[in-house]
Amino acid sequence: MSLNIKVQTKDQYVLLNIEGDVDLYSSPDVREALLKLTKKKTPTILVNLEKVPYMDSSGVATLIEGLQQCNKYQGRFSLVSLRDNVREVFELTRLDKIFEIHKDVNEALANGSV
Amino acid sequence: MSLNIKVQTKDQYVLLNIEGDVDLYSSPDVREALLKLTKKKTPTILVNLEKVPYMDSSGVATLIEGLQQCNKYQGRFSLVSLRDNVREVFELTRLDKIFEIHKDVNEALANGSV
Amino acid sequence: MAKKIEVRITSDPQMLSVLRAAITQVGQLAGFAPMEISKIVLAVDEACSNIMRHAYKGKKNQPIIVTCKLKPTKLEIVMHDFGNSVDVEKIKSRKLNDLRPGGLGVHIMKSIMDRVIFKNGTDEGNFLIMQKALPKRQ
Amino acid sequence: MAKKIEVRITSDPQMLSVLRAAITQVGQLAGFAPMEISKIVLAVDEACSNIMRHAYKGKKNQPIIVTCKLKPTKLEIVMHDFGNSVDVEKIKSRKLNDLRPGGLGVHIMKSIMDRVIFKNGTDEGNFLIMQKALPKRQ
Ligand SMILES: Nc1ncnc2c1ncn2[C@@H]1O[C@H](COP(=O)(O)OP(=O)(O)O)[C@@H](O)[C@H]1O
Ligand SMILES: Nc1ncnc2c1ncn2[C@@H]1O[C@H](COP(=O)(O)OP(=O)(O)O)[C@@H](O)[C@H]1O
Repeated sequence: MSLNIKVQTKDQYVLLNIEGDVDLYSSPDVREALLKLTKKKTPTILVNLEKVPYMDSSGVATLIEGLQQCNKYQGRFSLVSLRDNVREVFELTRLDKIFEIHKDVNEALANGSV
Repeated sequence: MSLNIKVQTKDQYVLLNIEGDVDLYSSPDVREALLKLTKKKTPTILVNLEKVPYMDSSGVATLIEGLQQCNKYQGRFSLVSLRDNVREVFELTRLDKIFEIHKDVNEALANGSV
Repeated sequence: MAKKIEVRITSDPQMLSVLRAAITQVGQLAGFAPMEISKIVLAVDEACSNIMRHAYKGKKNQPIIVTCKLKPTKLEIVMHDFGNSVDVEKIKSRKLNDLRPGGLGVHIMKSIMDRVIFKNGTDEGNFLIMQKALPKRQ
Repeated sequence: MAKKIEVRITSDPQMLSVLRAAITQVGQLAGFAPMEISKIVLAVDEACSNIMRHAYKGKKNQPIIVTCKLKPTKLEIVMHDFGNSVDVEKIKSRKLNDLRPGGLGVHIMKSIMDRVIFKNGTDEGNFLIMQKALPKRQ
């Protein structure tokens, strides 16, 4: 029912694993978890959306906020493992141009300045 | 949306593969497929419920009819690969005592007088 | 402060899949475990199928109103139709050892839900009230 | 002979999952492909979230009525609420290159549905009508 959020701290990055639908009801939980990381100026945040079957604009808005906070301290903020329909939300809003999006964690690590 | 029904004729048995929810809307399709087999006095009918996520009493009633037709010519009628919640419908109605139910085709073949 | 969700469909068997999807989510909101949810969905589907077959005798464009109320200690689901009203005494499940196709729906509903109450032939139509206690919170 | 399905929820964000499940099935009945269904679900979810946030300003126990009509050539979904009515002219999406959280919902709805019509402040409340042509039958 409610969202399951797990933070995994690795050597070179922090992985934020979200499990469940991100909508008007659940996005405040994502916001809280994200802002906790940006407050600590976490240098690299990878948001794992593998287990997110659904996201609406309130979820997207929350991620924009995370990205902006991260940009303030020149951190890296990347989305990984989006399902097709979640990716579509980013495409519909043309935010796929603004977010760094990778097909999985490995691609994010290979491509980024981690 | 609508049901997908495939009949596989093997050497020793006929496998009726049903895919989709079996309810008041779709059970007539199952009935038609089953009666086609019983009319031909198919000696061994295995009904594969592996891809049936849901069945209600109209589906169960249809299977009772198939079983009864099959009994008339001393054929064998067996249900295989039921999901837990579909199995539950048979238990709630105590029909698990009346049907031959196996966990998969192999178990049905090993245990039966095929 | 009960939460309330209402689904209004027509008496077309194609609509059952819509109802089941909604009830599945209601069961989740109520906090039931997956197997319990699928049983509650079954009970509602059986009740609705009976309205389609018996109260509306197969006519497809008649209204069925399903109201779900999430009360503090129980989930209540009320089915409301305006069809043929049968004497409540006559609505009963057959003996289970009488093997014939049919006569299973009422038995299923009663074995899944804590209470199943028919109020047929009122001025506003027929009502079927089903209640089930919410699972205990851990 | 349009098929009609109505879902009535309260303005509680928890209800969105129930609505999405029902709309998913409606999309299947209408014959849309999976990706199209998930976009239609998104459009309805956005419209409903906006009613919760803007028309009802976060109050959780206000009524929202979602009516789906399967017409011969199109799916029509009407959202009906009794909340605060905003001048239709003011309901518009922001420019997409203005990067800030928010202002995406109306843009999403309009890019998914063929028609999105706001009828706000009528005697019976606010209406939002969304239409999408059915996929061609093979
Ligand atoms: N909603 C209803 N309206 C009128 N009669 C009903 C309704 N539900 C059940 N009945 C009556 O109760 C009987 C038992 O119902 P049920 O156990 O579902 O088995 P079945 O419908 O297969 O006969 C039905 O045959 C019917 O006569
Ligand atoms: N149902 C509604 N009732 C009242 N105002 C609305 C409604 N939907 C949208 N609006 C107005 O239109 C604006 C744009 O909506 P939207 O694109 O969903 O972005 P957001 O809601 O994030 O601001 C909102 O900020 C609001 O002022």
